[in-house]
Amino acid sequence: MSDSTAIAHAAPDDPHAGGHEAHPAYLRHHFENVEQQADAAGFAMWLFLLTEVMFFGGLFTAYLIYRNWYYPAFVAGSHQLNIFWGTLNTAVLITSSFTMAMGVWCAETRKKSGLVLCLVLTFILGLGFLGIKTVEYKEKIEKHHVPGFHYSLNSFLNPDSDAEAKAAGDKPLAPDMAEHTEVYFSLYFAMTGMHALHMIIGIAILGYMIFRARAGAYTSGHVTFVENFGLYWHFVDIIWIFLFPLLYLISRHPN
Amino acid sequence: MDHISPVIWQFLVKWTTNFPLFPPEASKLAPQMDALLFFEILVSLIGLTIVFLLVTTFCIMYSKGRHPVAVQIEGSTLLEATWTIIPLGLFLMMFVWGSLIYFRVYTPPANAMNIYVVGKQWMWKAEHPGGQHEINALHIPIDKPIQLTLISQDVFHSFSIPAFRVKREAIPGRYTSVWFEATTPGTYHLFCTQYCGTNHSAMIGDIVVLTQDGYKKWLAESTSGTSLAQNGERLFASLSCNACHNSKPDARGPSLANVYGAKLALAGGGTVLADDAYLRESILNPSQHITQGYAPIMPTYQGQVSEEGVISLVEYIKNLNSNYRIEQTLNTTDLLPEGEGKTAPAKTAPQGVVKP
Amino acid sequence: MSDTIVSLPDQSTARIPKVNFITKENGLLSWLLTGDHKRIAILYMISITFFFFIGGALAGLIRLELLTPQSDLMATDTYNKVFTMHGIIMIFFFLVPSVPATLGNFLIPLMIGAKDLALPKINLLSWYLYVAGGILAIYTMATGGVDTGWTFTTPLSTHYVNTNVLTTGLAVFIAGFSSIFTGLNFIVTIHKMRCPGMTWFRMPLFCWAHYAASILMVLGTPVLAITIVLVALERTIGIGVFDPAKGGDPILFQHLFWFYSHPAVYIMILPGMGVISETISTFSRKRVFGYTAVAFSSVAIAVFGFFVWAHHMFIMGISNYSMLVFSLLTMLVAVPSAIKIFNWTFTLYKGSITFETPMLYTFGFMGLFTIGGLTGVFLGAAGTDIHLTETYFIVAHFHFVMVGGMLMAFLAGIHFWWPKMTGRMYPEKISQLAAVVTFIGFNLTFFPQFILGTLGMPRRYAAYPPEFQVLNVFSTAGATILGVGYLLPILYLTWSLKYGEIAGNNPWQATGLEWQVQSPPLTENFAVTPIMDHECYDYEWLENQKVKEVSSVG
Amino acid sequence: MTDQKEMEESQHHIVSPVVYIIIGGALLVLTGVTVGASYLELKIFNPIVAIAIACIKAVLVVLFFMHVKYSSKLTKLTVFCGLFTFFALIGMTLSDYFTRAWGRW
Repeated sequence: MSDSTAIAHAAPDDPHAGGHEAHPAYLRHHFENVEQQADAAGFAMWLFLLTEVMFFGGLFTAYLIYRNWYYPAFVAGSHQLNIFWGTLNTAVLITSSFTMAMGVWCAETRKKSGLVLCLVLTFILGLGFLGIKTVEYKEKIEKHHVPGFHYSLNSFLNPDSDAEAKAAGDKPLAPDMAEHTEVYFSLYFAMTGMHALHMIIGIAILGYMIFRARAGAYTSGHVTFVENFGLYWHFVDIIWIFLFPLLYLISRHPN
Repeated sequence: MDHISPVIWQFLVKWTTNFPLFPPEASKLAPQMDALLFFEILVSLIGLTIVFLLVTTFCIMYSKGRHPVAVQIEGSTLLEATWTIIPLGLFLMMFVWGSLIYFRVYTPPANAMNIYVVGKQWMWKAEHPGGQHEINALHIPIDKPIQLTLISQDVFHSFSIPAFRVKREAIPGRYTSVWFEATTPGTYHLFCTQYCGTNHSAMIGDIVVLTQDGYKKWLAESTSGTSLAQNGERLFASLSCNACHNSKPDARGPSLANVYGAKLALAGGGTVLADDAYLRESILNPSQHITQGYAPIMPTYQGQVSEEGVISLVEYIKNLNSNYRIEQTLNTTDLLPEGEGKTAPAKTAPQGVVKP
Repeated sequence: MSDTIVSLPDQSTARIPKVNFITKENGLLSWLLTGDHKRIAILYMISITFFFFIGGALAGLIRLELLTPQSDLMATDTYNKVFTMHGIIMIFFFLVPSVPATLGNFLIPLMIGAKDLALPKINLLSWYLYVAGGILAIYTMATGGVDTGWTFTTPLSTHYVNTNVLTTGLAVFIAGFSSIFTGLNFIVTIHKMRCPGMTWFRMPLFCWAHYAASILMVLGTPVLAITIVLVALERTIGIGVFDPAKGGDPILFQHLFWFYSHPAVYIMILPGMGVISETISTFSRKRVFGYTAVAFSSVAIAVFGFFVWAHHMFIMGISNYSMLVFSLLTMLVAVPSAIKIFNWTFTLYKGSITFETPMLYTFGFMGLFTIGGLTGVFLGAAGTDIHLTETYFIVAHFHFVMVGGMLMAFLAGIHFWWPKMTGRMYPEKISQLAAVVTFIGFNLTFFPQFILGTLGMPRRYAAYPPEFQVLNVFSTAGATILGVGYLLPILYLTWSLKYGEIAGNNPWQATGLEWQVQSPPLTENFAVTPIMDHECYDYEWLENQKVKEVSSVG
Repeated sequence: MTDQKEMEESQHHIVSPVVYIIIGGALLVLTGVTVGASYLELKIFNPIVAIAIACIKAVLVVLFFMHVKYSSKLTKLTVFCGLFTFFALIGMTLSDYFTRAWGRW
């Protein structure tokens, strides 16, 4: 493929070969110019984000239906989540989004060390988010709140025996409603799990990008990759912005 | 040749003797449905003929031999409008007509006789109010509206009677209903049309339409001794429902007399019509259907009562016109032997009773 | 049929151009690592044909089993697996990628004057995903198959069957991503890569149709992906989202599944409609009647296509209100198809029509698609839907649309662009025979199924009441003829690769940009970036072009 | 420098870091606000406020971090298309669930 690229460019009758003095090395052969290439890549990224929106759309639909059906179960389930960790995690993710945006700016203004710094910060904050998520998951596993694995209704039938439920002032749920907390936790794990999966993919790409950024790959005018990754990272942030109130903040007020 | 000809012969015999092209119309609804069907076929034929005639005419008139140079035409707004508006109008007619029939099929009249049907892999089980059970068969009288209340015990099934032009999905966890009024005595096909696993194609049966007298005779012959409501009563007692729903002044549960068909005020606000679906839900997911003035203390019977059991309970509650029956039930509770399937004939035992 | 528009170069002197995308590089690796959209299209064509014949063989088994009322050829379990795999392979591994991934891939850049699709590597990735999904599907078939039906209905698929639901789901999931990437690539290419002068309304209708289908692919497929993920979670750890026993709602699965799977039928048929627009214009030497109407009807189908999914659920107990809304919208989505059919018909008016093979397939498409579309209205009207749904009427309806429509269009397209793809003509007489055989075989196979459905014969039945046998025998007999009709092209097209006549640049005297370059095209498509200075389907421009060429050469 | 100027013209607007800092700060503040609001008794307005704040945050991220405010019409249209289909899925599905309570007609 690379051979054919070279030949196509060398072709003397290539009309746009004369237009610019020289093509940047990153211009793929089938594009007319850098602008078209960047435009196309950015647009493709947006389309990909649309598919992601629809992917999470299915989960949000399920969430809304069951939240309406089993509201008390969702409230009780929500009270099992640690609001401190949740808020902290939101802050961590928003900050990482900010550092990512700064990273894009650094790439655009060709500040290599700034870009590397921003990417490293984003990387660390992303890992921090996952670390906190792990702590939260661990709590759930310890309390048998993972659907399908010895799921325990104890926190919902006897809220007084459960620290979180007691703190939130929960009253015991009716037995059938208590069973439906499993649906809440199914959605909790499906939604945060899918989100975490996107984070993991993002962090892996970030690692690769740090490596490349140190070599100066993104600070010579070709910022498309950084920009597009930024779009992805912000999108993942937006998903969490919605997951946080939907999962953590259901009726936190007393009674 | 000798060994082929019988096959062909057999085929010809079948062709001439057993080759229906249109299903029998055996319900009051069938002619109405067919009227729409014929209208749709007519429109399709006309549409198809128009396209066919136009294409053939153009192909003959403007073939390269006859018409060597094409005349370039941009299009015609008038024509575009014509073939947008006319099909749209026809389709909208079908939409209105179709919706009317849909409502007719799925809105049972008030005086309909209710038969419960439970679908499970891979059989249909019908429960008549009189306690008659049948498997993969349904006996019904002519000239009487019959309502089927359908539910599935496992996967999606679909109860289809082509001769009546009705079909309804039997869904796990929810009652659905359909009704019809048979007009011609005879035996018709019953199919499960929703794919439901290995023996999907064996989940078939017979709809036997009898005259009114014939139906009475059949009812008498196949009676099981206890009616559905009586089965429900037994279950009611063995599950100790009457410990709370006993209509005493200090009862923990509401009185169930005359509850069916009433508008109930819910604890969370709002009212609900106590129909079959509501009664079923209240047994299985009680906390969402608490009536005003009562606490959500009722345990769930999910997993403890089979769908047949729920049906007999619902039928029992439906027929509760006074508290007298409940009191009677209360009195007989102690007399019931454990595992009450023993007393009743095996055929009629409610299957769901596991733990009281 | 002596009249023809085919104008081939002098066979004694004509040669296939020495430098073209096929001869550019040699060796298997140069194909497997290519970024060239034309080579990827050829890879897709080979793999799709492979899956088509697997799906077709399974269809043959189904028809053989249904020859007799008893389930005697195979056990019901086997039959269930066979029709499930038939559905999955035909839908996800043949119909969805057929026209877009082969013809669309090959032609969209050529038609809009671009050198390649916008994202060649993603394009190659999408082929690899397709192959990975396909291999996984074959693997599941080899290791016991799956018997849920292609619709994966819960709770059957999650709790009640013991077959390879997970691997099949994964196969479909992967193939779904392949389709997302193809669609994404097309949208970006059509937006960003058009050559100078190629405005939206100078684009061939083929591109419009693919654009509309791509929107559906990009926005619909992810919903299927998440649905499959939820089914997998339900099956493995029992999360309860679709399980009525845990408070879930199996109808929700139906909503999410059909949110993709209804638009999916438009993903399948729209590209076929694009092919028909091209062939009918070329063989009647005329601009497509009502170009804008046809273009916008594609987009209208794409938009309305998202709002009709619940018509698959009329008898499952959706609310009455929803029934009204979805039934009404279904009626609306039928109109653009009618507009297209009439516009194609009137394209013939005052044309100069010839009857080469692609045109015969086109006529086949128009007849069969009209029947398929109109019977769809029977099912959109809620009343008759009750009687006809889940019977062989449905089977006949979607086979008329998918096989009668899409496959006819696919074959029309393959024959039409065969000279462009390979540089050689297919043999005309035998291919005309194949087109006629296909048409006859198709009608004999599927028309009796409309009657069977009206009689009430349910779909997915391994055994059926004996009075339905005669019609089933007809259907099976038709299927054998249809099988011949599909085998013939494979044989003569392969033959033509070596022995076909040299086609030259533009054997059909067609106007599209793809016909103005050499056949097979160069790797970079155009030696000089073309400038579109005329409307598409402008046959006068083509005449002038020819005159100019002659005068400049002379 | 000419190269950079050309890039600015041909490609896109470069958002100044000040904007990022303001937006990042606003997002953190809004996070605090939404947590606080969940502890107030607002009846049915609790979820509405929570979703409204989440929407504001998302819009800020989309407009500034993701540069949609400075992007072409096509990008804006793309975002709109995504939201439209997203709401079609949710709205049309939920319309079935909510109208089931209307019962038989």
